[in-house]
Amino acid sequence: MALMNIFEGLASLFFVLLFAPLFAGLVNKQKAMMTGRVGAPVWQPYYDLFKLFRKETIRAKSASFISGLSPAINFAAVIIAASMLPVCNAHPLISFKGDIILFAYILGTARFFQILAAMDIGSSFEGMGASREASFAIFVEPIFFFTLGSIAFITGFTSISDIYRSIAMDRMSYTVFIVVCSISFFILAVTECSRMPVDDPNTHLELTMIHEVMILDNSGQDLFFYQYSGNIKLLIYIVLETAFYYPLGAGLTAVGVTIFALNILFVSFVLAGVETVTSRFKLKDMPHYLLFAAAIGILNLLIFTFNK
Amino acid sequence: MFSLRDMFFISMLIQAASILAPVFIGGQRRASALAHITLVAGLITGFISSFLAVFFPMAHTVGTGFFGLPPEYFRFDPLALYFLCVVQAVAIPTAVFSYSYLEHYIGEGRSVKSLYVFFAGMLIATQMVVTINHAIVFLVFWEATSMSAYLGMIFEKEKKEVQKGSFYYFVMNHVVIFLLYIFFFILHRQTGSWLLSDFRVVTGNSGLTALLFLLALAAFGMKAGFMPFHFWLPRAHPIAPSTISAFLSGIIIKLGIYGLFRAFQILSPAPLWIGWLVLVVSMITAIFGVWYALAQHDIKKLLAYHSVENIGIIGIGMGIGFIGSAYANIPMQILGFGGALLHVLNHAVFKSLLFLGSGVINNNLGTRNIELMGGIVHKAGFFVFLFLTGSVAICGIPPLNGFVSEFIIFNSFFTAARELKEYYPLMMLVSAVGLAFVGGLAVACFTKINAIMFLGTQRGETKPFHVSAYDYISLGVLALLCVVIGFCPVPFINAVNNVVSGIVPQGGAELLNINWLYITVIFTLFSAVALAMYFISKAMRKKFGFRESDAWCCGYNRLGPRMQYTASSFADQINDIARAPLGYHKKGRAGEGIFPPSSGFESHSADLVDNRIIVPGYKKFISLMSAIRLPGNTDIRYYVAYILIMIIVYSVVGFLWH
Amino acid sequence: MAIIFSLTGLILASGAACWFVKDLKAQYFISLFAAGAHLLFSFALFTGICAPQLAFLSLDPLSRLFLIVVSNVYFWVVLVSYQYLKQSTAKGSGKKYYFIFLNVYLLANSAAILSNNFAMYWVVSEMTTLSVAPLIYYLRDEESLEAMWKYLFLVSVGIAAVFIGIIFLALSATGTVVEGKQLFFTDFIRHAALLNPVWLKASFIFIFVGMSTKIGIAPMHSADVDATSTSPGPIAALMSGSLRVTALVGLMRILQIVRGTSVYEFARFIMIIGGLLSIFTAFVFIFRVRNYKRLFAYSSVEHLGLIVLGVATGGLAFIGAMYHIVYNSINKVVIFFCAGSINQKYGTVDSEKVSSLLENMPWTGWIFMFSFLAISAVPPFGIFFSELKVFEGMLFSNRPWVLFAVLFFMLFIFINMGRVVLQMLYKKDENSKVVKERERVNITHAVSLILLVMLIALALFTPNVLKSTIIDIAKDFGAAS
Amino acid sequence: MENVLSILFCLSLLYLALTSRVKHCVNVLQAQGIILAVINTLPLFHHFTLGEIILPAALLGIKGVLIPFYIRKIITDLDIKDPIEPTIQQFTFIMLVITLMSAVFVASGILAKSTEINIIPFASGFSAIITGILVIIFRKKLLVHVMGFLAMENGIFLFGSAIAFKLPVIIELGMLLDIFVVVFLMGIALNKISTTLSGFEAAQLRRLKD
Repeated sequence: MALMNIFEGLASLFFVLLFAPLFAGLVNKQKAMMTGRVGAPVWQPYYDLFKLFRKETIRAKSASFISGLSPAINFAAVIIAASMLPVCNAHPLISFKGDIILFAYILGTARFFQILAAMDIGSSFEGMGASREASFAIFVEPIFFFTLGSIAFITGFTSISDIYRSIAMDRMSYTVFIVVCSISFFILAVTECSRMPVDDPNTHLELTMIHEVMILDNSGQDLFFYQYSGNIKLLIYIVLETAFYYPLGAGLTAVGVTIFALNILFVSFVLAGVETVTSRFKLKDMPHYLLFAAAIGILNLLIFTFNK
Repeated sequence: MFSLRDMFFISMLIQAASILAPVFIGGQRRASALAHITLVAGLITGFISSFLAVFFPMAHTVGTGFFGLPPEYFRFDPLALYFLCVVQAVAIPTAVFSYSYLEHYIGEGRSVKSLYVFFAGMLIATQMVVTINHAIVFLVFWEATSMSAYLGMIFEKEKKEVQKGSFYYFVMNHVVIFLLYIFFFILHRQTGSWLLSDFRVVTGNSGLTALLFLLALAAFGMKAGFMPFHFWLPRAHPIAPSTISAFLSGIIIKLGIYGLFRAFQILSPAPLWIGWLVLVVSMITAIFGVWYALAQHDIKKLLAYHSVENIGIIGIGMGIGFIGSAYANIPMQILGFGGALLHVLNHAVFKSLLFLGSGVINNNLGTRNIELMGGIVHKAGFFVFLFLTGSVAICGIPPLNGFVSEFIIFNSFFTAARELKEYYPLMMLVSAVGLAFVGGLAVACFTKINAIMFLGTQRGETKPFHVSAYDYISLGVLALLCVVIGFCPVPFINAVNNVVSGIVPQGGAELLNINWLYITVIFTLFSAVALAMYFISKAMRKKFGFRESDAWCCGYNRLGPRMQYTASSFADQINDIARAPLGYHKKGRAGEGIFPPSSGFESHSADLVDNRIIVPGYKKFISLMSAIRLPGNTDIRYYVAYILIMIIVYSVVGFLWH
Repeated sequence: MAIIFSLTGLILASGAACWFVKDLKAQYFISLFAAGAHLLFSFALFTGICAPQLAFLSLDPLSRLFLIVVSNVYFWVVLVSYQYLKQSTAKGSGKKYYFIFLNVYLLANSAAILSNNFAMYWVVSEMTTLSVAPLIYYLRDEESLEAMWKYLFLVSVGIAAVFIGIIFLALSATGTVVEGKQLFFTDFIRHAALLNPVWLKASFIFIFVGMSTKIGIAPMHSADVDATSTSPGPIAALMSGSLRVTALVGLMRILQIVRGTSVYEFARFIMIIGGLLSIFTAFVFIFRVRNYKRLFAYSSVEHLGLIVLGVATGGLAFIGAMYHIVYNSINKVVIFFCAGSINQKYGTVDSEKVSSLLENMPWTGWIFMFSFLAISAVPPFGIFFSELKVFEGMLFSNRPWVLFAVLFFMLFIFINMGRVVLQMLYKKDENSKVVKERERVNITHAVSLILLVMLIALALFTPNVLKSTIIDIAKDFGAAS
Repeated sequence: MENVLSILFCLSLLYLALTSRVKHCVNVLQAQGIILAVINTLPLFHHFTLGEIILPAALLGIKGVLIPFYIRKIITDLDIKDPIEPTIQQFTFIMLVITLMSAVFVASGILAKSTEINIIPFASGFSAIITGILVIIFRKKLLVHVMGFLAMENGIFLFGSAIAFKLPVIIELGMLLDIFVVVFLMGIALNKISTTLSGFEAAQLRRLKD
């Protein structure tokens, strides 16, 4: 049994590692199609990553060891986070009581080093990005706890996979609760993964970038790790988002896997759709947007708690 | 076979002997060396015994008294031993650091003997405070700790800010001692004994228990720096010499926590509302502590506010424990108190690391304003690495020790929600969100200071940066402790569990039941992956080429130090959210027109309690008091008239007296 | 018997010798010898080594304790006097009469403390005022003249009020066995229950108010503050450390009589009013005092107020107050020595003109600092322990609110005193007039250090004889538990 | 006889309150001193002892002769002007004194019921005390303060003689001596004050303040 669990976990991890760039490509492709372009092939992220891996690394003169350390730590953190994912309701590699906290915090570690690495250059562009990242990040963990954490507090389960397993859409109020949670979580995912309307991944103006500007001076393997971690992170959040709907039938059976895949596709579609129809918010308004997400979570929770 | 007590007393004697060195030896350097060697030897002696006692608990012999103090005046229960161990663990690196720190002053030609004497006195008195069992003697050593810290603090007394800051500390101590008087008097009256271990409150007297709890909270809370009593920390810490401020922040404010634990032992179970009070106050303390920190530019002031934050986190754990005790819920108490206790150790370790680091920076650059720093990483990479370790730890992010204690506190939230049901899940969720928010702000804050101080290039004039071997040793030991507790928490958890079972006698295995092996494995895995990736990319760089160039700046290629992002700008967006409570205000001038004049931006934060309540309140009070005039305070006729008046007044009183 | 007469003779002779011998140093040694002899005598008396029996002398624990307190203060003051006079630049005949009046002072004080008779107490008590007045006028300047006038006048009026009180006391004895006899304390105490309460009450009021001028209980404290703040350091120490103690004896005596009667509660009440008023006055005035000697004079008002409060509260507070008398007098001596030295060096009593003491006068500065800490009740100095007892006693008395008021006032007294003192110690030197020469250790520093050590030692290793004496006093006042 | 003298004493007090000339005050004091001496001599008519004549003699010597003489000397030496310089209207002052005096007499009458006291000397003495204090409070000249103080002391002596209470002669003498020394010192101080501060008014002693 334990061996089986480990196997499932490893498989999930590999799934995430393997398909992360594909998912990013998928979203981009859909986005392009929605805006009436042909767009790059869905495999494009793989090509990019492969190319980056083989490129010469150029670093700023003012960079220090942080610049070298940060991509590796980022990547490691993302991998640890990925191994806690209940992909398709499978048993994750890492699952223990309280791993929800570890999940939130290990991404914090990644963020910590990424911000540092951005500031490492001493350029004001990176500083801008880092500052924005830091200020949005303070809302990320609270929202995370308002969504996924609220379920944990209600059900008493503290492991991500257990939390998702406990979700059952048998009662109306609970279903509504879960749906609103998932919406809130979607906003979180958008923020965390620097997608529209928080951040425009395709912008070309340094002054308006957030995530992109932080890695402005990275190239070669450093950039490879950043990009790859970014892709993985996106998939992680998407999997967590879809996991709210596992009760619809996702599981380690043929049907279950199909449902899971459809789920993922659907979310990618929504993501692309949102990115197409919205424009980026003003940076000043961003905290309000995030607070809005938090407020949804709180309201939802209040309604749920007192509606018994 | 000698007992723990003997070891302790021997160590105290050795440490006390170290004070003799500066008194009897003329040369500053020789005196300093000898004194520090003796001090460290004494501390290590003590540490070995307390370490063994904490980590390998066994029955202790009752042992002997000390210096005329009878044996029952000392108390070596797990709580005392734990705090003793924490104190000594931090004191050793601080003492090592103190040596090179004093060297620096000796180099400047200052007399440092007094500083050493007060430093050593502070260490000794602190160790006594946590082991003393007699209320009056406790007060004596409590005050001795405070006073020696105060006297050390005024080392650079000619500076105005030193005078002000130390005075805050001075007054705060006086208030605390007044409150403690009353606290102990009442307990003494209740039991007729002065021994802390004998103190009891008659069960059922809830009014008295509440009163005592409030007194303890006010007194110990003020020492610890809970809001709104935190105002003295950001005033007092920046101005003290780094050895003092490291110890002050790492240990002395924990004496407040120690006192709260003792108070709880005496008064338990806590009333429910006390638990909630502690929890809410701690939450506010934690959030605003870190937020205020974010708005600071003075490195030591910033760290002082972080101490406030961490005291808040410790308080959150205690609050959960108190609530647990009100419900007689064992798991909550164990997790809450356990988290708080472990965080006491953790905070002591990383906060002293950071304060000592700030001392090194201050000595080298001669400023505490982080806006003037930058680029230190290119001069002292390893030093930055050590400081960074402390920063990661204090943010509570994996894989270092800060995470472990916060993890326990999060677990206590979950436990509370699970065990108590009702509206608790909601409340605990809010608490968890608050704690997460604190974590996010801490990340922002520490990325800010690390980035601004160390990375990029030096702002202002360039100075050589020298870190002595002693600095490396002391910082290294502390950083290592951060890593060890983070990666291998089990022995520490065992120790804490042992202490907690002293506070919660019913006992329980909640702390041990957390799967700590997972943490160890995951952290190892995490570091392994990170290292592997680091080396892979290194190898790839060799393979595919590597070069350095100027940073990208939209084609502009004369990026100067002044163009770097500043701390004010970095934190502006976050501070802007809470402008009112932070007293956050900025002055900015944007250049406009074709030939813009020079533009600038600065931001300041004014502590709400300090600047809105204490300073104006005190001023108002003074003017009010100055307005009171006894007529004719200078005229002899009035003097005589007072005699007549008082005779008449007293006669009237006497006439009306029944 | 013989020992007392010979001691009196010795002091008189010493005073007379000072009159005839013109050399200051010789006067100093003669007076020092007398002071030493007196200290030995009081010590012997205190420890019970010698116990003379004289009808008109009271040798109960109270007298013995107060005598050693006064004698102790006096001895150290004489010891440092020569050094002070040598450095003093006072003009006029101040130095000439200094030691003569000191000797008279000693005699008068000892007589006042040991007297067993109200009338005699009154006479010698007035004599202490008379002997100290010229000493206040030592500096021969306008301020000291004014202070001397005020002190002399006010205390004389006050002591006249005491006399009225004494007459009332005599009246209260009408129709009892005590009537017509000499005004012996012991008689009155023994037959206290027989006394007429109305007259006794009046008597207490008059004695309390009259004595307040000398003890420094508000609002009759002004002259005391004026005098203490303008007199030279050693004399200020003497006034703060011993003269007030002597005056306290009178109050204690009448309280001892009143204790056994129905007036006791009333007496306690007005003493509490007086004590609180004193602390309150110190609290109010300390907000604007810039003259540091005045500051400590107010501190004396505060502490004497606390002592009166402790005595009035009774029980543990009474015992605390007794300890407080001992510690406070020692502490005040050190403080006023320092203030005197500072005054000599800087030539000003304005605290804002004194700066960087720790640099300019490291010895005095540090001693000053520690004496300030001591008076602020920082352990291990004695005041801490005595205040602790007083506070505890107050908290569990029937008037716990007194404690809260006292703590509130004392906190702000501490804050304001701290502001001034620390500012003097630390503030960067802007006063270039001060001669920047390394301060050398002199006898004042040595004495101050000895006294500080004494202050700690007495607290940490309280001699049994002190303990038992205080317990005995408490028993006499019905305050022993 | 004692009562008659006491009433005389009271009248002298009224005059003290009424007069606006310093020299008259001295005269009043002298008269009071003599009255006191006479009152203290009265018991000797019944029962004469040599030892007890010392006290009246000393009273007469010190209060009746020495002190007035000394004060007069001060007045001439320092050239003190004659007006006493009151701070309130004389009329008000007199009313105040008379009111308080009546109050004292009434109070003494009440008190005498419970205790055996000689009302008139007692009340006169007490009146003197109050008048003395009032004189101090409401006069500017320092010398007049001294005289007020002396009136107080005189009152106390009268007061003391009103009760059946005998103190040892030595103590009574000590008191007299004390009073003399006080006055003597005050005289010296006044002398100094006139040279250093060039004035004799209480308002000039205002240097000591917070």
